[in-house]
Amino acid sequence: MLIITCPWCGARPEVEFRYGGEAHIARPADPSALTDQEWADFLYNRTNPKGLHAERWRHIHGCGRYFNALRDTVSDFFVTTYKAGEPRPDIDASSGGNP
Amino acid sequence: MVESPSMTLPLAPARPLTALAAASRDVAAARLVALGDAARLVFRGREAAIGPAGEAFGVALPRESCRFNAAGGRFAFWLGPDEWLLLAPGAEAAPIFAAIEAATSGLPHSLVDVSARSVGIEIAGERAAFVLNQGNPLDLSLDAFPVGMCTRTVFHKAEIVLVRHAPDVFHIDVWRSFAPYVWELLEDARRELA
Amino acid sequence: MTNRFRTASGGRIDRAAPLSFRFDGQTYSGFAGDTLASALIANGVHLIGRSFKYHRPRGFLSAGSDEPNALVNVARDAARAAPNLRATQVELHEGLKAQSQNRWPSLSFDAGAVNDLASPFLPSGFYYKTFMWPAGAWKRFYEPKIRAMAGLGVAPELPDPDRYTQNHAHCDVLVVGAGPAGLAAALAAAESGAKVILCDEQAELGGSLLSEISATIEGQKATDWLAATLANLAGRDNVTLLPRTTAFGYFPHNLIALAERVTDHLATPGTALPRERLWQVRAREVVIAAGALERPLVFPDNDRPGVLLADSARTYANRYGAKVGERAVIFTACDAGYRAALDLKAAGVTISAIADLRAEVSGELPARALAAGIDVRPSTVLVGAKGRLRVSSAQLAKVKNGAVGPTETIACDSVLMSGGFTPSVHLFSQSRGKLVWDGAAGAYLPGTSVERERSAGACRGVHGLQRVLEDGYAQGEAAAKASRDHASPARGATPAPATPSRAFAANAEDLGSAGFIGATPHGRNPALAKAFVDWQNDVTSKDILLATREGMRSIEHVKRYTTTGMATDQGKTSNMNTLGIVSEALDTPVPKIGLTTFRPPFTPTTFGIFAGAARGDVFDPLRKTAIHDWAAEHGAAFEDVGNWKRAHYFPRAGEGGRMEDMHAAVARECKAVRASVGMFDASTLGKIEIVGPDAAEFMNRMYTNAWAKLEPGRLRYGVMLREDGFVMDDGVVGRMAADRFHVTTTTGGAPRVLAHMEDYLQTEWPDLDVWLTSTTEQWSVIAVQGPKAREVIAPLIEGIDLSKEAFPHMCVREGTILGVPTRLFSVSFTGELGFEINVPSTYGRAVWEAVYAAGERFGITPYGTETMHVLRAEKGYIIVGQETDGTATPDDANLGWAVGKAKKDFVGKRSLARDAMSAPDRRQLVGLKTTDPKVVLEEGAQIVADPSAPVPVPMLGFVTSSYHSAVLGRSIALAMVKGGRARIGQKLMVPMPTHAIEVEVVEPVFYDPKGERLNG
Amino acid sequence: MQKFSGFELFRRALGGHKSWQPQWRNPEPKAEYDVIIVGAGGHGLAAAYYLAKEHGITNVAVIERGWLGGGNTGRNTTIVRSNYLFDESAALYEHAVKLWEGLSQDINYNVMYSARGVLMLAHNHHDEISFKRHVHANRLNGVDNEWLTAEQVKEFCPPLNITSMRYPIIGGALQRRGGTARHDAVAWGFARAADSRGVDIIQNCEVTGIRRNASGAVEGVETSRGFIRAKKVGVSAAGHTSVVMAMAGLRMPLESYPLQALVSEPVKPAFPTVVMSNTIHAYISQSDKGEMVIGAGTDAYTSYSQRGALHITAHTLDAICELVPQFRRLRMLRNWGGIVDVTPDRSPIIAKTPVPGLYVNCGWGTGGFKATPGSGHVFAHTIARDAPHAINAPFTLERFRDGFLIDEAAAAAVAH
Repeated sequence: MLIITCPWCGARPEVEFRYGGEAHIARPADPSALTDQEWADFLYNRTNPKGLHAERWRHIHGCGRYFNALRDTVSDFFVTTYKAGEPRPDIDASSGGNP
Repeated sequence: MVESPSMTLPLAPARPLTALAAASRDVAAARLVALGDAARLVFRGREAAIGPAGEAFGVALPRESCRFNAAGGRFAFWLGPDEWLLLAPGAEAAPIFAAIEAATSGLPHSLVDVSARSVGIEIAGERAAFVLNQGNPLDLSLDAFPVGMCTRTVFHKAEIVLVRHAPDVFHIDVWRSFAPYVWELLEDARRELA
Repeated sequence: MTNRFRTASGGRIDRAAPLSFRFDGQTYSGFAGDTLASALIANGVHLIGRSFKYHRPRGFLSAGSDEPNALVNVARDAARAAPNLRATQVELHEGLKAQSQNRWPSLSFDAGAVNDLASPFLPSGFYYKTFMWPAGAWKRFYEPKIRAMAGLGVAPELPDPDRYTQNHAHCDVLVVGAGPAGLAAALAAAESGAKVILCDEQAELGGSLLSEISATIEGQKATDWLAATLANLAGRDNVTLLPRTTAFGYFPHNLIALAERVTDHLATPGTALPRERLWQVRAREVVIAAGALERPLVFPDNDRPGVLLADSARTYANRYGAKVGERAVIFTACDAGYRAALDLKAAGVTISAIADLRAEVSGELPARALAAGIDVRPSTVLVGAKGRLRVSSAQLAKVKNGAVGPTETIACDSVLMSGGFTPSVHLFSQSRGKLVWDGAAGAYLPGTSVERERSAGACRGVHGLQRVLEDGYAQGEAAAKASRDHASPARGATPAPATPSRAFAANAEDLGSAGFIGATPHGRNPALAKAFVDWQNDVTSKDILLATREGMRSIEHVKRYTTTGMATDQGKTSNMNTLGIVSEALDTPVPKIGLTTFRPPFTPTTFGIFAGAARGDVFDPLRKTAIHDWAAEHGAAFEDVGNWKRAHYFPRAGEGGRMEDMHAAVARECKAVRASVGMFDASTLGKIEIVGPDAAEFMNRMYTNAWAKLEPGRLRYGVMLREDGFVMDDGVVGRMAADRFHVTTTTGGAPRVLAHMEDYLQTEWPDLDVWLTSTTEQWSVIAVQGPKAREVIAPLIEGIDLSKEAFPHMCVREGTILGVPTRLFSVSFTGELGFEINVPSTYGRAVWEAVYAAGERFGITPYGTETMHVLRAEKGYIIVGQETDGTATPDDANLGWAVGKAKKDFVGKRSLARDAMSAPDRRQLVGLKTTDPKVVLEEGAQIVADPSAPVPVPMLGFVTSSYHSAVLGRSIALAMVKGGRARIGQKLMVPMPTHAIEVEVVEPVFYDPKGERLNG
Repeated sequence: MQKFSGFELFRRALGGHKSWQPQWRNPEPKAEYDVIIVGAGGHGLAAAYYLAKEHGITNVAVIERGWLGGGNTGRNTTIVRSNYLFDESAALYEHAVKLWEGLSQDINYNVMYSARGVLMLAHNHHDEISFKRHVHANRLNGVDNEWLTAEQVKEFCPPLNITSMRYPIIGGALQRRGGTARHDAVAWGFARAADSRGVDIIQNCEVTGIRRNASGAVEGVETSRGFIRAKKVGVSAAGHTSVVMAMAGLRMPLESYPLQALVSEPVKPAFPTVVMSNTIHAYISQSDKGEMVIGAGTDAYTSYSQRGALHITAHTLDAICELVPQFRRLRMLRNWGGIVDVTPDRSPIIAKTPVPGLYVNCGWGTGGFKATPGSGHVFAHTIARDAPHAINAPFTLERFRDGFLIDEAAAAAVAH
């Protein structure tokens, strides 16, 4: 059970959260303008990196907020968490596991 | 507890924990009490509405995460950055609802009466935290979960709102259909206590 | 019986508290403080089990949790039988009953031992090479034989009546292991004010100190220091001591799982306490002080009962006052053999000889052995041992330049061996720390930490009591400091301290790090000698050599091919020797071979503690509506729908007092609704209150329908799609005010829909001024349906004009019912005039009863979900999840009308534009009528054009819902059929295993197709 | 290849088993191969075997980062069945089951295919309709599967608790030809059989890049042991597929999740079949060694850590103890995790890719073991002919663009 630092509630156990998949995949403003391939990229294609992953979590059994996290998918350690709408922090995995 | 507003109606209210509470064993180290009816409102809103809503309710809405304010027997629990649970034990929801709506008219917000959605349970005694920790993974030491803290969290497979009123006094607010499940598991956790 | 092999005095057993116990039906006696193993040894019993494959007689190998042989079944009663318990860990209590395993008919005469004779033909992996002919014989013949042979104990056959609980705990410093290092660590952390948990798998805290008779610490006897230290720790509020508690798993972010055995050691445990407790400890810092495990030596016949680890024999003597025999031969590669020899000699055991693998024997312990007159033989190996059920002699031989000389046989009743000590790095490895090979220590040691953890003492290669204590203290102090510096355990580790912070005066023998890894030379015909590496799984050094010969070069391949290290001790005694043998065979240094992964649990862990209290009615939340109890009191049968129990139907006593079956009850209920009026508890429907100035805009984006023009006071049926264009949920939505919607969802879909909405609102459209609040449990929903519905409720309602004109179909009004505030919907899922009365749940039952009373004069009939399903199917109303299956578009489900074509966008719209979504052969919702009206199709049955077509038979679709309609007097069905709407009027077939049923494709509305009854 | 048989075993026993040769070689990589398979799991080794056997392509290397069979092949719970709903899936998995049935003899390695039955439990009406839909569709597709009443479930698997539980069992779907196989033997057997036909299995060799020529076609792979040339590269890398495909510049419709499994201590035969419950999320069978082999769904978040959370294991075991309450006193012996690559529709991708010469076999999610021989067989066909076999033709990458999904999960798992 991971410890996840909710930007509002602080460090809380994983069972209070719901994973939300890869972050920073904004819904296109005008989906009808997209080709099928572009739409499929949005719907289905994922980076799925081995290493640092920007991902969404929701503190569903807490404050209810969606937020984003940078997590190393090899160690499962979080590098940082940040509020939805904020840009991905410019750090890499080697900066260590200190949120 | 407090007199129920139901007494003014011709119909009898029914609550999910009545039978379980009646059959419950008294354990001094972790007493269990089914709390009485209360007005419960969920307030959500943009910044401008927050102050007036608290004023109308009579309790300022706390801005600090996971904390509650109390005044005049009423409570405002922070549940999220734009979400508060307003609790007025023994009160009717309708006049409170009207008062807050009047105070926040024209300001973007949402107010919903959820008085019947959940029920309250008090668990009190020196082993209360031990009993809660059998189904709840939070650190319930006073450093990590001080008096005055409240939060949504889990108890086994149910969602609850957990509140600490005193070092040995916790309240749980739980949706009514989950209440027997939570109660029975609290009872199970108390079995080893004298 | 007498304890013939008890020492005269000493040990930590309570000689004033004799206990009686049974093993394999025979009664023995022991003392409080004994384990089953020590008590049996005191009674001279060494034959304790049979091995897995060859059924060889086996005795005790160790005195701890690494024991591979001494597995027994312990049963308080028939329902409380636990197989495979280690006798070395089973605490004796009065009346304990234990049985040996894996033998028939008896432990001393076991028919399965024929395998031992056949062992030349059963090398590792033999089963991969044979049993292949004839094809099919594996399943019918060979596998059942092998399965019957395999397995050790017998699984319990009755449900376990005992309770298991779970506890979440937090601390600053968790110390795993209460030997000298762990005690010192706990002491240091506790003294600095940290909140400490100290756990140890044994019944008593103290670890190796419990076996000390001569060591001193701070001028006291080690055991006295132990008692004082434990008293010190126990007296502190900030310390929790957990004996009988195994740290079995290290999970991410410093979550350590502990298994506490609460009652197994009690003669009469009572019912208040759980049998075992799972502790999930979130520690800011962890100190692993797990000690080291003694390694066996791999020599021929090393599995005879009576051959055991030297330090374990010392523990039996010193701690339990039990002598492993009268005459012992010792085979050692380190000083542990000498220490054991001296202590056993002091206990009255004759030490016939010490064979030392090393050529150079020097140091204090060997010197004391020589001084004590013990026959010490350097450069000597054991090349065999005799004695089938108990060792009777050992064969010794000199080794010179690798050559084994002539053998000498020495009579004995026990052989003690020591290959040195392997640091117990299991938990460190589980924490994902990298192990580093230390050539000097001849061991893998903890390298860089990943978690906030540090090792202390023997488990990181520190030896010598004084250094171990000092290391433990330093690590404990550093852990406490680190726990103050960092708030969250979800971060990486800080380095271990280099220098001790406190000096301990301790006097004890230092065994150093000497030892041997691999198989010792024996010079015998390798085909005939069996030198065991993994006792329980019967893996010999030959098997490992065979694996390497067959190309298994990775240690994982060797392990899996031979099964070495895969027994219930998970390689605690075998892993290092396997590595040594592979290293030699491949002529590759040990660190190049690699290491198998250490996986949780450290020792086998009871399923019950993982399940905890989750069983029966509290396995999952059992949700009941406010009206549930009324339904139960009125005889309802219930069905599970998600977490909810819903009234399925209400059987009544029919003629002759017989209860109706479901079909009779449902037929009656359906007719009542169509003819007069029925009532239904719809409270489980999900409800969401959507409030805010942008509520309508949000609805527009989330649902396929258009909402802007829906007037307050009106209802609309809404359809929600996933972004991939498939139907996700549906429900009736009421507009309560310009900025307030009362949304309903399916019963099972409620949490999913709310989460889906929150996702879009929070992450895609945070600018919208709208908020979502679940009101599922706020409202009880009482559906009153049927031509008399209005007449039933009219007398109860105040503040709402119920006239047809003022309150037509699909409207919502607020008023009161018997004084209770209500949101009254004019809505129908039956096709009849209908209302849904929403009242606060607290009054759900009272209002239900009032409506029931008011409806009595119309014969109002409560009905359940089955009748609801029939009635809606007669009208062709779909149920999401039954007609749709996650692959249906709105058009597939005849809901094209609900899609706002003019809307520029809504969730799922773009996906509907893909080719596949408008393919001509998509399955579409249709009705089916069987040619024979009495035949009710099976739900899930497939639909074909030609049932006699060869396999694979082309399928056109399937039956989604099928019922007998009492009102129509015939069967009806809904189905999804390829190009279904164009097939209306066609005859198709529904093939069953024995016959095919002819059906006609029809419009999916069977009753009142014009909808005239909706308005009453 | 030395023949494996009871006679050979007997004969060589007389020589102390000294004359057994390595089951596969440990070759140095050649400079060039006709085909390189990335990943020496069951699927990759099977593809290499069938390339050699069925298509005569023997200049093949299987390149493996670690040791062969060390990924999901050696970590799964070994369930084999083919009672899938959709025609496309049924054809694919049934193809595999037919190969399983003769596999030991075909590759001369006892893979212990044990058709002891796979029983899927229904706990509610929704399960019942769903399973019956499967049963009917399977029958018409020539796949065995039958509906059992609750009483028949109990009769077929007596240890099961069917009544005194939170979600009583109301019936089940049984595929009698389903069962289990010995996972390591599958990897080793295919490795040995492929090796004997000339395939080089190169272990401890990590692919670090995919080299493409000016026109974009594959030229070979960069590895930790140097560049290896090949005009055709088949990626069969399971949880690491996204990582390998990214080397060719492709973003995949995949996410990699931890999947946990566990075994109990071995006990005498006490559980006769394979039982799965999707409703309470657990499955269980007993290995030939006597261990109860238990698994459940994936953990919640993507990860390459090869381990999962304690609470997931706890929920798996609370479900098992609910189904078989007498097993509460059994003990967990070993708990481990794998990395499973999951597609949006929970069906695999076995296909050509937009990169000429690059082929991919992935997305098996939690159920790839059962398909091992069939998957390898059609993947070999796809590589050899540069065109899919009829059986894997629907399992393209393009289906996600065009919407022709094969959504087994949606069809089975939507509750109402």
